[in-house]
Amino acid sequence: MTQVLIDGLFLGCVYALIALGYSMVYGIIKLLNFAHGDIFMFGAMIAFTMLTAVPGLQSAGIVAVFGVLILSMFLTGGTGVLIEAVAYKPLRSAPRLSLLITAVGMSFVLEYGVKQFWGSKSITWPQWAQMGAGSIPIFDGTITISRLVLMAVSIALMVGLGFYINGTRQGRAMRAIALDQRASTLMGVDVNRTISLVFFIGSALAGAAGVMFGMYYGAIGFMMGFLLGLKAFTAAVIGGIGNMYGAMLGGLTLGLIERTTVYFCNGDDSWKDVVSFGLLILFLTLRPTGILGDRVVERM
Amino acid sequence: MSETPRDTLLEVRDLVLRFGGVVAVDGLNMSVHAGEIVSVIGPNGAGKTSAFNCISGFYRANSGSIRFLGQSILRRQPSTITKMGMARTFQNLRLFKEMSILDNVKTGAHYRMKQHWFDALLHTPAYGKSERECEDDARYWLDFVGFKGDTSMYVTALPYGEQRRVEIARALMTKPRVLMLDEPAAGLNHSEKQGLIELIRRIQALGISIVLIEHDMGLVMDISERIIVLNYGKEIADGTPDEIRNDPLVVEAYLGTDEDEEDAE
Amino acid sequence: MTNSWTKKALALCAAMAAATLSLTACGGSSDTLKIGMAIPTSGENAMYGEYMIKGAQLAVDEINAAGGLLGKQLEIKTSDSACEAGQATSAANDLVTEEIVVSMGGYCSGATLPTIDIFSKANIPMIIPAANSNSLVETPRDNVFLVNGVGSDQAKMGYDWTQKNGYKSLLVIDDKTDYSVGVSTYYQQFAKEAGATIDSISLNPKEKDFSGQVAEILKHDSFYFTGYAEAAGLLIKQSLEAGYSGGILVADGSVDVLTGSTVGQPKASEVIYGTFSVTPDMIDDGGAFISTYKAKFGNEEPGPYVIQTYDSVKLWAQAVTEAGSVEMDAVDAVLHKIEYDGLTGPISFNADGSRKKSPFVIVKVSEDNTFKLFDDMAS
Amino acid sequence: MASATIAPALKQPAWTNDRNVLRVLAIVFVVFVYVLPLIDDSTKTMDFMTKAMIYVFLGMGLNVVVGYAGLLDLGYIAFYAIGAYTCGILTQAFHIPQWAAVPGVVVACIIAGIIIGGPTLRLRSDYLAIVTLGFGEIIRVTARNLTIDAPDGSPMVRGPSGMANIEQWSFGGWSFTDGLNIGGMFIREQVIFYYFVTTIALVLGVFGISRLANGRLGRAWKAVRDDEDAAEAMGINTYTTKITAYIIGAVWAGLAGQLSATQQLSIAPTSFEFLFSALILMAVVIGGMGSTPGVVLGAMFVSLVPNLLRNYEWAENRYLYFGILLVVVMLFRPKGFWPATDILPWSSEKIHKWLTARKAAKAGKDLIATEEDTYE
Repeated sequence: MTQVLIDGLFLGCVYALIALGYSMVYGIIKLLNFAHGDIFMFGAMIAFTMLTAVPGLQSAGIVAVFGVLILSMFLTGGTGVLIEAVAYKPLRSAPRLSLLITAVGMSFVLEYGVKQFWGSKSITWPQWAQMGAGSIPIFDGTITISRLVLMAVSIALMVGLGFYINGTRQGRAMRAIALDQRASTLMGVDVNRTISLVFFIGSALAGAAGVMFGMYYGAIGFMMGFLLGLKAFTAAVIGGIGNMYGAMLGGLTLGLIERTTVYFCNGDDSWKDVVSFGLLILFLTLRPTGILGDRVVERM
Repeated sequence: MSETPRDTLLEVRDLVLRFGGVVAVDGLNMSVHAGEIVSVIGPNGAGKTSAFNCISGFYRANSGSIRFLGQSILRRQPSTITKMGMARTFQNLRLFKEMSILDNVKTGAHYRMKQHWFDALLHTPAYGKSERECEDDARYWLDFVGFKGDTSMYVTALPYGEQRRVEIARALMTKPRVLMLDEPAAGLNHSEKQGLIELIRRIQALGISIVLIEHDMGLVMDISERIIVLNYGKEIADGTPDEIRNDPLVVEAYLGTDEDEEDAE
Repeated sequence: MTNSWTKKALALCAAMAAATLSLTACGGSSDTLKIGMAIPTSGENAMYGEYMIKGAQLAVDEINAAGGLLGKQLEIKTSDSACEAGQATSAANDLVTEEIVVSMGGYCSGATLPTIDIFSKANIPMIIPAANSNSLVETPRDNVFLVNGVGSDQAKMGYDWTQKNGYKSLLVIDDKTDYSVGVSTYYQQFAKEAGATIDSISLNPKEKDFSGQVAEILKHDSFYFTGYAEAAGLLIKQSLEAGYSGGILVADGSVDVLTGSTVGQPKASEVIYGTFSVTPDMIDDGGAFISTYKAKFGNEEPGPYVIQTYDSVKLWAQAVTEAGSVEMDAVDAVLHKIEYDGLTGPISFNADGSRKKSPFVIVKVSEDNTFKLFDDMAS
Repeated sequence: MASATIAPALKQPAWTNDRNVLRVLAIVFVVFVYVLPLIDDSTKTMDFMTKAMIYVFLGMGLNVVVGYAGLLDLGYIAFYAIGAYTCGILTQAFHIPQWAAVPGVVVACIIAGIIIGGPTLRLRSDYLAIVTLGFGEIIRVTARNLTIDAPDGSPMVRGPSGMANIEQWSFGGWSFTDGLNIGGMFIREQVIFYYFVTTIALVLGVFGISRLANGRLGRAWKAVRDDEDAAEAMGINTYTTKITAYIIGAVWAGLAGQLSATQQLSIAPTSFEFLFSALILMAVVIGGMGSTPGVVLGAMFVSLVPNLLRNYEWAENRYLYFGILLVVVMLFRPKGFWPATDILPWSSEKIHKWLTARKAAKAGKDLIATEEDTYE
């Protein structure tokens, strides 16, 4: 049974990392960034290209892999900022509907743009860049070192983000904009720069999740962002959209729930997605602000 | 007029509304009688619009009672309250931007139109009749409020004053017994204000009682039969314009220390 | 005023009608015999579509070089089915309008099924090189012929292999696609008839994390995965990581370089077996075929279903020469009785159009991740 | 300034009145659509046009939800799937003709619309978008795993293989497959089906929905879309208005699903991906949200263009171009190609003025328009 928990926690970490991006972007400009799942996939693609294109990287082993992880986080972050500047900023005052539809358009552009360059077939992560397969037994389950390392990295990223948001000046600016954009401008907060910063951080985290996903599972494809993005959004909503710790909690909860459903249908995971989306609809109707989200009174 | 002038249509008892820690409305008591023009005044943040939104069903009051035509409307949907005969306009002019002026006003008649979706689909006689009636009604009220332009234009094409009149016409389309106007004079120039006063009088002549939230003292003193003054969510005065003009409490609430008279104009 | 307007509008329509009429008049029947192929050229399965076109092109070039068929040259017309029913019916109707005389397409069974009705109504015989789900031959039609072995033959071969290796508790995993569920149901049938214990689960090919399935695999001493290569690689890799050491068998959908490369060498070439129909390198004069293939398409290995499509074109050509015309009924009659010795072995058809004795063999992943012949289970 | 004889007011020629031009375009479109099979009834044209008409029907249904009521629905294809499966199951399990299955499809879609719309329509539009997306995925996964046997035991719904041999439309013994003989001309099944779908798409889809939109309900939808609070204050119960829009959208999609199931005579779960919900949404958005001619053109564009270019090399990544088109439209022309607020995407009056100005400039000599310059 512990194996199910370990698998759940690992999957939860991947969901949480992506969900953070959703929550941050939603918190600040109330936009559901449909393209966020695809930014996760884009991060994996960039890292893959770097790993295969740069000759001699193989010799550097693990150090190179983490170097590529950091670099692709920056590049994916940059892509996120670019997308925000090109597609979302001009529409900031437009009605909600057009902003959402642009996000759907951007997710198509990312998915089928990547398909154009990286092809439609599944791509195998270079062997040497995949984490070692050694494993440590815990109770009656086993956890491979690679999962342990990846979970440690994701938790470190999440905790780091927590300090950043609550501790630093830009963090405070982000929280201010989330509450009232116009008031923050009056207080001298450069709204555009901060929003770009939020997109940068959100996309960088999704990029990290993408690289880790490639490292562990060893296969990436142009469509992997769609389903995982949807699941990550479900996690963000369950935890409390707009709330950082909510995204983390939501991610872990969803990961565990999915793994336990599969365990109880003994391995048959055809109904797993139905359970996750059922959960999403349940939360959105009964408690739209999620577990940690505070009930916000909608003023006229 | 069916009701005697003194018949109370709307009665608010100890209304309390809280947003988290902030008490917006603190035990408000007020009433509106048939065919009467009542103004609600008070400094900014006195809770006028909050009370207004409570009465029209947009906010859920924490406690107290609101009775309209003898029924409690505390927990009712705004659309039900409108059907019962209480229409309202908005402080910052909320017309339907992507609809023509005529359609804007026609939506006012939505709840009383005898037209099902299959009537529209099959263009049955009922459809034709109800549309014609609704259109005539709309044109009547547009004419009533003095709108002369082309009604097929979009509302955004109109100057501010005209848009105000269309919003009032739209509210009148719902055949209200009580019409609540939220700062109708805001942003109007002097001549438009005179037109507004004359319009409000004509509306009252139809037997519709009017509740007015307004900052323009001149207009308030000129037109209201009764004035209720709010401060920090409580009513501190309720009487005729003359009583209010000299009530020390009101002067102090508005102007703070003792100022000379003409400031109050 | 308006009635003058309606007159003007109708005049405009008449003019437009005349214009388009002249356009379509120039169609006419050209002098080539057109072979239609409704196959995926977009989406995840685009690669398999391209392999099938190459196989057909090889056969067509050979026939044209030898003077064509009934005095006419052959020409291939393709239309994208994208493995989806809606697109497939559009592709079929597109090809019917192109006046094709035979349909040589069909990779995904789900997309091929609705095209059968369209081609039959247009009196066009269908020789399907790849799609092999039993639902294709369920409603009896005499113009449908499956060159690729039907699910039951492959499942039988898979079951024989498990018995040969003495595996006791069996597991079959499908990926909820039409073809893979077909093979899985037959596999379970053979196992139950023989009284063996067998469980069956499925996975979602879009998913990447199969820890649920791996937990089930660990409870069995062998598993047979009937889905496509993308999921096969991940499933095998994760079960090996979890310490699984039992038998690993994949169906022909996963017999692809991707399976081995995802699992990674040297592990892949030790443990992964597959059931597959014959490939060029397995047949005796295969070398010649492979060299002509490489000469034409650059030195890439001939992928899956190349020789099945090659055989289909050659088979059809022989049937047409025997029948003396491309007429559907004549060609069907010949095809039902035909005994053709193709690259994929002797080809003859049952009454319902499925292939009689379809040769499946056991293949194994080699060092370069391609599947090589391991055991033809002849013994 | 010397008083020059001012030309009598130039009488506007009839073609500059936008509403007339629109009426003419509508007549041209309807006549073209009905005359087409006489011109070219090849299987390719018939198939492409029938699919285009089904898309028009779907587009008009979604137009109610997105265009008029302003509710972003990203799982619209789910009702299309419910319509297809319901008609398939009803006709095969109870052996009833297709037309008898129509009420069943309508009821199934109403129930589905209420189940999904009910609890979620109180949410803000972006939550609703995600819930409908989730619902679409739930229906897709359920369709893939659904296995139902007919009462007589033979497999009917076979999970991933969907359903086969769906019954064609038949009215009292005569079915489309028998074809029709009119004045010596034999009309084959595909053409009859094309006329059948076109008539439904035009009558129920185009004219039906635009009539609904001009009636009382349509105004309520638009009011709710423009400003929910103001609509509520005008006595419009926004909740029931949104639910009605959602249910009408669902029923229209269900009927379109039945039409497409009877066109293909089989149903496969792979045709109900999120991609197709996005395609219909694109048709409405690119055409013009809330504008009937815009949605009709948008739907035809989204379904005909990929079909006509299906064999070109670069057609393979058409969805990349659709994605880019969507973003560009939202940035530069958010109201779409044919905005709902205009009668025509161009202003005939401006064209007329431009033409007269050019003509006058070319004439050059006499700036004062003389008598003969006035137009008929």
